Amino acid sequence: MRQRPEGERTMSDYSAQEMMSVTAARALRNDDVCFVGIGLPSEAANLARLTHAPGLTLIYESGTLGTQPSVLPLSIGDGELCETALTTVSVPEMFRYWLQGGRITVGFLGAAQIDRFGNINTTVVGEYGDPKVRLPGGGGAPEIATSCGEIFIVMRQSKRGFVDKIDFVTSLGHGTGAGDRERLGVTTRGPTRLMSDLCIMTSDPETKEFVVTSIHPGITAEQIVENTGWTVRFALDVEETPRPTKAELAALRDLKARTEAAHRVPQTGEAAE
Amino acid sequence: MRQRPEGERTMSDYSAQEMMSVTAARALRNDDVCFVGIGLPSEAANLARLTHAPGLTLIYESGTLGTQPSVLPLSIGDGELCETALTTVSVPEMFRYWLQGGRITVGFLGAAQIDRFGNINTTVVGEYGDPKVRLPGGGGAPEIATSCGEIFIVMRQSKRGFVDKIDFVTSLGHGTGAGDRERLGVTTRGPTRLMSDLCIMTSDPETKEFVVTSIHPGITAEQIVENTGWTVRFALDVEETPRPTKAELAALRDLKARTEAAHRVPQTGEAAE
Amino acid sequence: MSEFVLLSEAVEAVMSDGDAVAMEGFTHLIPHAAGHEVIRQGRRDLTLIRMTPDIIYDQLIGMGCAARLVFSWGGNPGVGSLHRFRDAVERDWPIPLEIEEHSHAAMANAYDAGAAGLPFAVFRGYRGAELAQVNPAIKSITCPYTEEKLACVPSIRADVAVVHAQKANARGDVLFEGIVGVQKEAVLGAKRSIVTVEEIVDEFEGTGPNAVILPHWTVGYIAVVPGGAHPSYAHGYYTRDNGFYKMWDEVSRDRDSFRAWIKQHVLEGGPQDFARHAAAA
Amino acid sequence: MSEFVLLSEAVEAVMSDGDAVAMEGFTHLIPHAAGHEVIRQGRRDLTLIRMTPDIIYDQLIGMGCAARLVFSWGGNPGVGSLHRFRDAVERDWPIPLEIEEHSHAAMANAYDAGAAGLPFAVFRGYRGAELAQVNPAIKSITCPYTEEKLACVPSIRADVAVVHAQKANARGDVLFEGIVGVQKEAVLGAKRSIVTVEEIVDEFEGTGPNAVILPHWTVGYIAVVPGGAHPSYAHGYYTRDNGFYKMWDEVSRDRDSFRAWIKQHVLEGGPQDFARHAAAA
Repeated sequence: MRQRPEGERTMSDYSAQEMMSVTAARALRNDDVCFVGIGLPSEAANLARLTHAPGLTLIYESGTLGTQPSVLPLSIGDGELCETALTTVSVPEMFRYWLQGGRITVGFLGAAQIDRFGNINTTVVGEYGDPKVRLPGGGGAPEIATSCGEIFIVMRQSKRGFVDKIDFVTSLGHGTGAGDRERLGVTTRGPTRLMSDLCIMTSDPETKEFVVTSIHPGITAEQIVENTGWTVRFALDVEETPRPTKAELAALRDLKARTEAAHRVPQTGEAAE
Repeated sequence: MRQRPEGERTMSDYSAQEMMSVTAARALRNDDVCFVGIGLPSEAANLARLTHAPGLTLIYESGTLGTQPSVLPLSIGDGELCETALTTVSVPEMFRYWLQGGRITVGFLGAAQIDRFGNINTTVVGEYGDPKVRLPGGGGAPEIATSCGEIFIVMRQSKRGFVDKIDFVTSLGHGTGAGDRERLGVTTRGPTRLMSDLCIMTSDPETKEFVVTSIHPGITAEQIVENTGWTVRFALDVEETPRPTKAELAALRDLKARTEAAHRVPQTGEAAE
Repeated sequence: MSEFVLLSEAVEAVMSDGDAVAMEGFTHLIPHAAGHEVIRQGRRDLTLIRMTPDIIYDQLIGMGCAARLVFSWGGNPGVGSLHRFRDAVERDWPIPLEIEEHSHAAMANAYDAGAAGLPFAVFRGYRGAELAQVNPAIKSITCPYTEEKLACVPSIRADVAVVHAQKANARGDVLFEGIVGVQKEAVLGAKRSIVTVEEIVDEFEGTGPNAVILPHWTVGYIAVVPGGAHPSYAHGYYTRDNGFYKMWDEVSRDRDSFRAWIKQHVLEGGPQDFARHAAAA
Repeated sequence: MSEFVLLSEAVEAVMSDGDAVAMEGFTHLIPHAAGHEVIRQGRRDLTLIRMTPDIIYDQLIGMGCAARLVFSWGGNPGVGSLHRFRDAVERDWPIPLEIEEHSHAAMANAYDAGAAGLPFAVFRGYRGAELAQVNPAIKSITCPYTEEKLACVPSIRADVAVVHAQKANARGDVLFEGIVGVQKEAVLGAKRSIVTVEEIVDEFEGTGPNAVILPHWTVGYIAVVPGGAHPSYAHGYYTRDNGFYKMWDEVSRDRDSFRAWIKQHVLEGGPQDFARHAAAA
């Protein structure tokens, strides 16, 4: 997914994007073993590791176990992921022994489209056989969604992304509601939290529907309703999300500055080949 | 299997055991990839590598690919096998990618009992559920017998080992004769040659029965008949096996001397723990 | 038994129109130089197999080499869409592209099963995933012990595997290290193979803890192409040219700029150009 | 999450009478010290799982710890029979031993499937082999694509895996190298695990090209037992005590000499003895 320009929703001293990343990072615990998707999940997971969760284990599907990159990888298999990993395994081993083996506590995913039950589409907009927009596809997500202990989702909130009905179920969330995962033989918890640039949603223990449990500072309930394609529900005791701390912001900005410097397009005129 | 003391069948300037090892070694070609059983097969395979087949690739089921030990290993996983290997893989990978993957041209096996069709017993003497002698079992052999391009067998010839009916089919040879392997869905050639201390037997292309095609110098057809538990057949044009050359004998004796020195029980009195 | 040849000779020798071809490399060690050679030799009607058909397959698809794509994630990593892939799927340009789409878990298992000489792979996957409804290759199988229903897919056993590695030795053994992906499985599962390497060495020394070695008797043709993975990278030799991936987004958006780029850099180029590109990255 | 404890504490914490226990090590890195601790603690009714139940299991069987053995090759490598194993199977001494017998390929695949979280393993095996007729755990399954009939076995997922490794670091990550066998699979497939190690190091440095690392979050208890694999060996630390294997043939032939040996070296010994034995080997 293309990201909107930074600062679009800038607040007093941090951007909405920063609020989202910080909030997403906080969801991870020090002893989690996290299967990390590229992009926003990777940013959040690395921020967690650099702040409150130094013991967090990061796993990228390229085979790197316990990796500690100093900058955010552009791809799922950047060289630094391997260089800083505890160990690197083959891709079949990654998916067989590590993901399917049930050793991952959290799968951290993004999405193009999501519905109220955390089902994810990253395959097509339109019909599968006659797509309006052909997206990259599922990659690791279909089995991440069912094999990890639970799923966290981070994505920017908009009516286009948060839809009443996704065009294609790339990765199972809670299906059509409570009991669907069990009926499909899935024993993991599925999507439990969604962190956006507006709020935190939590999967309702009864209905499995995402409900807003925390609203970011300066955001109104109306903004959330306007940017959600389904009739969004709010918890009775909605909280205000704590603002990013100075330390969180500093760590995130350092990480992004290092990343930008490392990935800058060389200024050699023609990028050859 | 315990081996009889060396030199029991000593001839002019070499032993029957040496004749067997040299003959077995000659069966291997320079470009073979050989899955090596411990004991006599290992002796023959290493002798081949040290004489006419320096390009021979040796594989032991412990995971060592392209190993070049300077002494014969006592076990299938001696440290030197790993130290001198091109690469070492896990045991599951060995059996999955390398053996089952169909990459091995020759499986080199020994046996406790064998029948005229090259079926092998290394499991029990007597009834499986009430064994007279419980042997170690199949180990890698059942799948070596069906996954390698062809099977060579080396074993000392005796009525006790070369039997009319083996007590247990640990590893498939040609079953009850031509067509059995195909009926079982096996596409490899199975046992093609058997090298003993008396002769070379070759699997008859029509009947698949082992027939004597070469007799070692100084051995009579009667001796072979006496030491075979089935009514053994001889090819029309039985040859005399060429005697070991000086170079072959020297290489074999060097190898065995090095091996004996390396594996000698330490003379520290009590072998502790 | 491996044989050292020129890249052009290797492609001529092993790849025919209509072949199923797996050019692998999971972000790392992607055989770009070999992909260009396939374009230059004008192969047609290929079934292209690859977990992550990124730029290398975008180029082959845009040049009409592929009739069919077997894949699990088709994007420009960290950048966005593959425009030539999308143009083929969405608008049949330059020719229609049939797709067989999987998840990574399915393809990783299918490569594993291919290397293991099995006809199919069993895994716990596709539960609640709609791909299982649109891809008839995805079936299910019941565990004879627990009655659990599991997914299965056909194993991947390509006609030709094409990979890039760091080193070969004089005997033709091949060494990969760093992120090793599914290249070993792709080669072991394939009927024939081409390996491009950075260099030939006497001995494999100082190899890292997750080195993968393919013995010479499992490898087909080896061609020395320094820089042959560019704009991907070769661990220990050169880094990923992230700028190129971003640049490709612009070049490939437009059919004409894409063709102009291919003409200049592929049709009028050759494997000897890659060392320079990799050095500049 | 791994925890450093004494070997006796580890065995007490994770192993109960009746457990299915896989002590693995393919010739190399066999956890002998841990096996002795199990004998000292007098565990009973164990199901012992191991591809190559050599001396370590001969000792456990001879002391009556095992009710059942799952195995694929039961001999004294390079020497001959396992006399205690034979005495149990042939003459029910000291107690009857039920056996579930497989081929190496079957058990290697079963460990692989266990590590992969699958309930069963599919492989091309047991064709024409009589074990398939005497072991009801061996079944067959038909490929949904090719109709080929393949063998299958239940995966191995022990209650407790026990292995020996060269090193742990302070965080409790574990490193094996040399011949790595099926230890990774045994640990990943098991509910609980004990790892004995030669030493604790700050960093894993200079590791060989086929090192296997188990992250701390996959390992249960770690006990430092230098020499803990003797008379097996630890690549880079000490060599195989071939003399011991030959000596065992004599000691274990006779029930009384076996029991005397166990009394002296196991019941009245401890893990601290192993460093000395390994150094003398």
